[in-house]
Parts: sequence; C-alpha cells; structure tokens
Amino acid sequence: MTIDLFILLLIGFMLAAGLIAVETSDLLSAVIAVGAAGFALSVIDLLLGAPDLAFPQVLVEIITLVLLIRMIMTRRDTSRQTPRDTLRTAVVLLGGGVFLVAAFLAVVGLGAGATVPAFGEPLLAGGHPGVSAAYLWQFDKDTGVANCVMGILLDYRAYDTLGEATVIFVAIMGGYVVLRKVGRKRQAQEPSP
Amino acid sequence: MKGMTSIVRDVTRLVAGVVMVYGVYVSCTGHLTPGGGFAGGVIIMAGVVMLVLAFGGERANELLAESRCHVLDGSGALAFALVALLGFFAGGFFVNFLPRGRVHQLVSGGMILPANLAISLKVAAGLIGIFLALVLATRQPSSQE
Amino acid sequence: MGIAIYMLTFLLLLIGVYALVAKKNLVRIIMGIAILEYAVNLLLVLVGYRRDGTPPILPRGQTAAELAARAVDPLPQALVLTSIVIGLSVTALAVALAVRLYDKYGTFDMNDIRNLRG
Amino acid sequence: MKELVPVLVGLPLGAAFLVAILAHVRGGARLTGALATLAVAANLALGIGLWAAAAGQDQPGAKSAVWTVWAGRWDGQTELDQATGQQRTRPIGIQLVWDGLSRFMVIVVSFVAFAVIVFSGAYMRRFTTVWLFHTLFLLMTGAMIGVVLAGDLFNLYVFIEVAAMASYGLVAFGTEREELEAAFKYLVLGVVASSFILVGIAILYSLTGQLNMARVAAALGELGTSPAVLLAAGCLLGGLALKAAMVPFHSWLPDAHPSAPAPISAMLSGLLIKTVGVYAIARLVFGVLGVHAVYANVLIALGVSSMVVGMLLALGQWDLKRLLAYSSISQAGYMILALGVAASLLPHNRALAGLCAFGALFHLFNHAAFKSLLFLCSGSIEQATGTRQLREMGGLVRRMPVTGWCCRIGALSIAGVPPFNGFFSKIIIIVALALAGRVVLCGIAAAVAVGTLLMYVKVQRYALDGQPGPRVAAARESHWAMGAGMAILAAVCLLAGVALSVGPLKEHLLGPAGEALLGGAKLASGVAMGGGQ
Repeated sequence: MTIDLFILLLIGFMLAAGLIAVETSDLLSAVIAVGAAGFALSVIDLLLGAPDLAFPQVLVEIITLVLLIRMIMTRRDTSRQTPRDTLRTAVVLLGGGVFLVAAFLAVVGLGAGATVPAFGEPLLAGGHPGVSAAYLWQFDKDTGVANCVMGILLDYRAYDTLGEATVIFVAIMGGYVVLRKVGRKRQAQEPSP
Repeated sequence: MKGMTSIVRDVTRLVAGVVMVYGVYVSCTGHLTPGGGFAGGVIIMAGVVMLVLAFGGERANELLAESRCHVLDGSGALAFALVALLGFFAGGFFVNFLPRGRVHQLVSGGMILPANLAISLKVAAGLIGIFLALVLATRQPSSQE
Repeated sequence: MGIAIYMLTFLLLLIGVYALVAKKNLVRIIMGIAILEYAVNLLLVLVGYRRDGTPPILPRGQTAAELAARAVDPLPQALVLTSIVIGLSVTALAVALAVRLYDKYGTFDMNDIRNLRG
Repeated sequence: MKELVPVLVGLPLGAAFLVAILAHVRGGARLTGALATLAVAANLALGIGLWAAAAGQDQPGAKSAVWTVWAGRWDGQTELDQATGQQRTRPIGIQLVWDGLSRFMVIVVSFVAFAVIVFSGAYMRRFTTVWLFHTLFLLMTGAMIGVVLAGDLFNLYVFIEVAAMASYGLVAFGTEREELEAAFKYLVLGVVASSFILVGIAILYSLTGQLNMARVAAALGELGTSPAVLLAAGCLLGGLALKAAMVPFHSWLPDAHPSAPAPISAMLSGLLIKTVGVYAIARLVFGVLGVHAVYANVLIALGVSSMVVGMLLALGQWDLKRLLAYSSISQAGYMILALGVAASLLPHNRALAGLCAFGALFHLFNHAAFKSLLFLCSGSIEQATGTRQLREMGGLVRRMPVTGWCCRIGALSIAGVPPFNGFFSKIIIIVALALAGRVVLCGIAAAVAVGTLLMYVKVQRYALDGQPGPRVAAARESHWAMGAGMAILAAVCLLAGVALSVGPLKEHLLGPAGEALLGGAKLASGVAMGGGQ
C-alpha cells in the first residue's frame, strides 16, 4: 500500500505543478513547473515498473524544456493580464465537472456494470487476461528479445511503430514548412499562366 | 546565438562525444535493456544540442547542414519502411524473417536490432535538423518581416 | 486509494484542457499540451500496473512463464512509448508555429493575434 | 493478392520519404512532383485492382468478401513449435481489414487525391520549397488510407495522428499571418481531440484487454453497457466529432480549411474530415461499440445541429472559401444524421437501415467529389483574379470557361439539382427518413437542402454570371493541368449519380460498403474464431 501513497503524492505534486504552470504570471517559472511535473511522471513510471518509459520521458522532458526556455529567453513576453473569458471558463468548468462525475462513476461503478479495473489489479492478473498475457507468455520464443516492451513495439506491433516513425517525420517536415521565411513567391514572379 | 565560455566548450567537447556513443549503445541494446531506438536517437540528439548550446548554432550548422539532416532523416524512415517491406520475401508485411538468435545475446531478435538502428538514425537526424532550424530561427526575432 | 489515483489523473487531464481552451498565451498553451500528454500517458501506465509487479524484462535464468506470473502489463507501455513520441512531435510543431507567430506579431498573446473571425 | 493490401499504405509513405531524399539530390527537386503524382496514380491503380479482385469474390446478394491481413505473422493461428514439438498459438498483432467499407473508402481517397495532385502540379508553382508540399501530401494520403484499413484501435489512433499532423503543416503552408494562426488553433483543438480519443482507447483496453476492433466488440458485447463503457464511448465520439468539426465542435474548421492552399482545402474538406471523422465514427459505432440507442441519438443530435448551423452560417458568407468550409460542416451533418438513423433502425428494420447507410455513404462519395471540385475551382479563381470575395467576381464563365463550367457543375451538384450526383444521395437520405417515420428529421433535411440550393444560387449569381468585374476582366484561364484536375472531378459529379445508384458499381462498390458497415458484428465473429488470447 505504501506504493499507492507514493504514487498519490507524486500525482498530487504533478497537479500542483500543473496548476502553477497554468496560473503563475512568470513564463519561466511556468516552464520549470511543467518540467518538474514531467520528472515526477518519470519517477512514477519507474515505480510502476516501466523503466522503458521513464527513460524517454526524461529525455523528451529535457528537449521540451530546452526548446521552451530558448523560445522565451530570446523574446519579451508582452502578454497582458486580460480579464478572464467568463464564458469559456464556465464552459470548461461545466464540461470538466460532467467529465469528472462520469469518470467517477466509471471507476466506482453504478449497479452491476463493469468498471475500470481497480488500481493494481489489471485484467492481466485476473481471470480474463487479454492479448498482452499471450505476449508475456511467449515473447522470448516468438521474438527472441529479453525486453518484452521492445518485442511488442518492433515485432508484434511493428506496424504501429512505422506510424510512430512517420509521425516524427511529419512533425519535422511540418516544422520546416512553418519555419520557411517566405512561403509564397512575390507577385512579380507570379504572372497568370 | 553565440557560444559560451571556453571552460564550457572544453567540457562539452569531452562530454558530448561520450553522450553520443552512449546513445548508440542504448539503441543497440534496446532489445535487452530499457531504451531502444527512440531513446538512443534522442540521446544522440542531446549530445548535438550540447554542442550547439556551447559553440553556437552557426558552427553546428556548418558541420551538419539542413539538407544533410533531411537526407539522413528520410533514409532512416525509408530503412524502417524497407524492414517492413522485406518481410514480403518471408510471406508478408512486417514478417520478422531473420533468425531470432538466443535471448540475451546482442545479435538476437531478428529484425529488431536493425529496426532500432534505423529508428535511432531517423530520430536523431530529424530532431537535430528541427532543433537547428529552430535555433537559427530564434537567433534574431524580427517583429516585422 | 486507487480511486483517488484515477480521479487525480482525470483532474490533471482537465487542467491541461483548461490551459488549452481558456488561456491566451501561446507558451502557456504549449505547456497545456504537455500537461495533457502527461495525463494521458499516466492513465495508460496506471491501467497496466499490477500490484508488486516487476518490469516486463526477462532476467537471465528465468523463463517467460515465470515472468508472466508477476510482470506488469507490457502492452500499455508500448502504447505510451508511441504516445510520448507523438507528444514530442506535436510540441515541436507547436513551438515552431509559436516562434513564427512571434516573428509576425511580436507577441505571444492571442488577444493581439486575432485576424480570423471564429 | 491479399498480401498486397498493406502496400496501399506503404507506397505513399515510402514515396514521401523518398521525396525528402530526392529533393536534396542535384536536379532532384524538380522531379518530386512527378514522383508524387506517380505514387498517387500507382496507389489508385493498386486500389482499383485490389477492389476488383475482392469484388470478384463477392457472392451474389448481400455477402461481400472480407479479407483480413495481419502485420507480421501474428494472426492468432496455431503452429508447431520447432524446438519443443508442441502446438503453440501465435498471439494476435495488428489487423488490416479489406472489407466492403474500407475498399470503398480507399477508392474515394485515392481518387480524390489523384485529381488534387494533378491540379496542384501547376497551382503550387507560386509557393516556395514545393517538395515539402509533396512529401506532406503523400504522408497525409497514406495516413488516411491507413486510417481506413485499420482493424485495430490504437493503429487507428496512430494514423489519425499522422494525417492530422500533416494537415497542421499544410494549413500553414503559405506562412502568412492568418495561415499560421489558423494552423495553431487547429493544432490545439486537434491535440484535445486526440487526447480524448486516446483516453477512450485506454479505458476500452482496461475493460477488455484487447485492442483489435473485432475482439473489443466481442468483449464489449459480453460486458454490456456500464458507466465505464459509456465514458470510453463519450471520449471516443467526442474526440472524433471534434476532428470531424461537428457543431458544437466546429469553430476551428472555417479558419483552418480556407487558410490552406486550395488543393489542401480540397483534401481537408473532401477527405480528411470524412476519413478521420465520419468514417471513424461509423466504424466505431457499428463495428466496436455496438449499436445502441444512446449512440444513435448522439449521432442524430450532432448531425442535425451541424446541418442546420453550418447551413445558416454559410448563407451569410461572402468569402467563397469560407462559404465552402461552412457548407462542409452542413453536408457532413447529413452523413452523420443518416448514420445515426441507420443505427437506431438497425435492430428493428434492417432493410431501411441499409437504405440510410447507403445514402450516407453515397453522400460521402458525392461530397468528396463536389466539395474537392469546388475548392479546386476556388483556388483557380483566386489565382486568376486575386480575390476570394464573391462580390468582386462576376462573369467568370465568360473569362475562364473551364473553371467556370466546372464550378457550375460542382455548385449544381451540391445544391442537389437532378441530373447531378448530389441530388441522388440527398433524395435517398430524405426518402429513407420519411420511410422511417422520422417526419421532423425529414423536414429538417429537406429544409437544409433548400438552404443549400439558395447558397449555391448565390455563388452562381455573383461569381459565374453577370458582367465581369474589373478583376475578372483581366483574368485568364488557368493552366491546363489545373483544368484537368477539375475536369476529372466534374466528370465524376456528372456521372456518379446514375452510375453508383444502379448497376455493377452499386453492386460491388456502394452496396458492399453499406453491408460491411451494418454487419460490423459479422467481422467480429470471423476473428473471434481465430483463437489465441
């Protein structure tokens, strides 16, 4: 049970950091708060038996921090404190409240219906293990790897990883598109055909 | 962006190489330990980021021009797609046709090792390219163009 | 306590959505994207956790069947890995867009960046 | 033959990677357009070939052939383990589905993509670094085909994400102020949508332990409906409705679609909101979540609000591209409404549900053709006259006969004038609603059809007819390649109405698509027998 408490505290820390990031007036503090939340997440990953995730999470965190800090250090923040957009805030609060109630019912359950499995007791540990139990049982014979996550990522579900590689490619190409100084050729170069 | 002081530069020169080698190591052993192609690629990129921060973006851009990043990026992605298409020789899309080897050996897992290397090449080249482009774009923000 | 863990995760998700919808500063919106990604990834990892589980990596001298009896669910981890990559890609693209918008308008404030009618 | 289905995704993606390399080879940058066109054409040919091969296996009547392809060997079959000599079941991996619905969608996607890439050969000349356009275009096309073929929830999400990311970059292609701003807004809402989709997938996975759509459907059938299932469904449908720009989630579309270069507006409005929106919603409701009154009513509500609000907002527009964008919301509403009614009818009256689904898919096809055509025309007009304002146009038919007549055909089609294709699909939907006894919905659909007619009468009156204004007088007809791209789509608008509602194309293209849509559970039984955990 101690691990539950640790995780609860860490998620609470992430919440606090997230609130600071959203509400503090200084952008640099906000960026650092986001970074702290990310590091807390990688600690949670480690506690939950996912070292494969903690590693990239920290790295991605660092890259994001470097990008964001560079972005705001070279630019003056001229944004003003504008009065809160009451309509949008109200919509978000209302929608968020509905979502939270729905989520609570989904976790706790209402009557006899199925609920999200309790924390720490996934289907894998119960009577109806899903597809991942089959992976765990025979990944060493099927794929010849010692790291089951990598076996899933690059063999059982390698097609997803093709999509993943494509996403990075797309984002990078999109970044180049956006960063071009001139998108359209000038009028002089553009006579009607 | 200018570079930093000479102390930082010397240390970076020493460390960055080690970081990059570690990145290659992580991508080679993804099937044995936590890590893998993506993590390895990002570590390699982090080494380059250190160099860029210490020596300045122009210097890095001379070494690794944008077009070269594009080519490496595309090649990495294409190599991974080839891994998928080579499976057709063994009966279908993404079929892992190389021998699996023994678990816990470096050469095991069939196509997983080459696929990891392709991904790490792709990720490293792509992220370095976009980072350099962003750094160069942030060099002198002009409010009006 | 499990219920509280899930509910806090959903709350974190809502903080991200709030930053995206109600905030006007480009940098803050990008941070909202990051928080949203954290919450979703966290939910996936939580869903796969098994009490006192070990990482799904085969130690030397063990068989997969022994590992299967106590490892955490590896499939959500593979999904999160993909999702982390997607999150990084989105963030990079958003940063590039924000940099360019600053170049054009000289501000990160969406109130001043408003040419389009809704 | 069956093994070639993944090539439909791999070919555009591979070509996109090649474009990025080729652009940096000396002299290669000029060839990227040719490579992209070739890849899209080859994909279209392959799609038609595979469609014909599968259609040849259709049994007469309702049964259409379903091919499932597994990535890797992970198909849940048992095999003999070489080492131990024991039987072993292979776990299941990712499935690609080539059934009536996905083969219909692949034909639509690759056909419109082909017309658009022909058009953009000449149109994109006024932009810099065009190879970036070609690589992103190929990635978007490949990703949409990936979405359509996906038989796995997470795979669906990944390809939705690839397509969306490509579209963010493409919306900002001109890098002017409005374009960057629209792209940023689009990206933000896209991130919210995809996060909720992923939350939905996570909850479904935690409930069923499966990601394969058919297996999730089978497991959900046993679980029944509970708050957890409804939460997952709400997250998935909400996220996808945001991607499809259904009212009340529509605010990003009228900014994003007009800001993109015209060929991309055509792709976004004609294809993207349908593949990642309408198609994905249909696949999920019929094939995964299971037909349930709650989902049907949600779809009907979304459809009606989109139809009405989109039409009303479009009527007030004077900017041609914004008008077209609002009208896309309204027309997508038609499809969602028809799908919702089909879902509500399915348990009681399968024949009528089939008619609704048929109408929805027919309208999807038609809208892909005429909305892409109209956006391409708007690009041609904007390039020649330098304006998008309807009031500044006039007499275009006289100065630009090809563009003008193509635009007229597109406008008549979307307005629902009889010989053109839009008439057929709208009348099928309205008649099906009437037969189902949904008089109010039928009245609303008819009223929106009249509103659409008025809207495009306005376009005809101000843009095409009348005296040429000062800007139009100096305009000349566009490049022949642009004309060719528009002419292909205009021909489809002319012919599809009759060709698809009777005869062999109905039998093998639209009919099996509707059948596969409604028979989502049939696919499930086919896979569940595959064995393996």
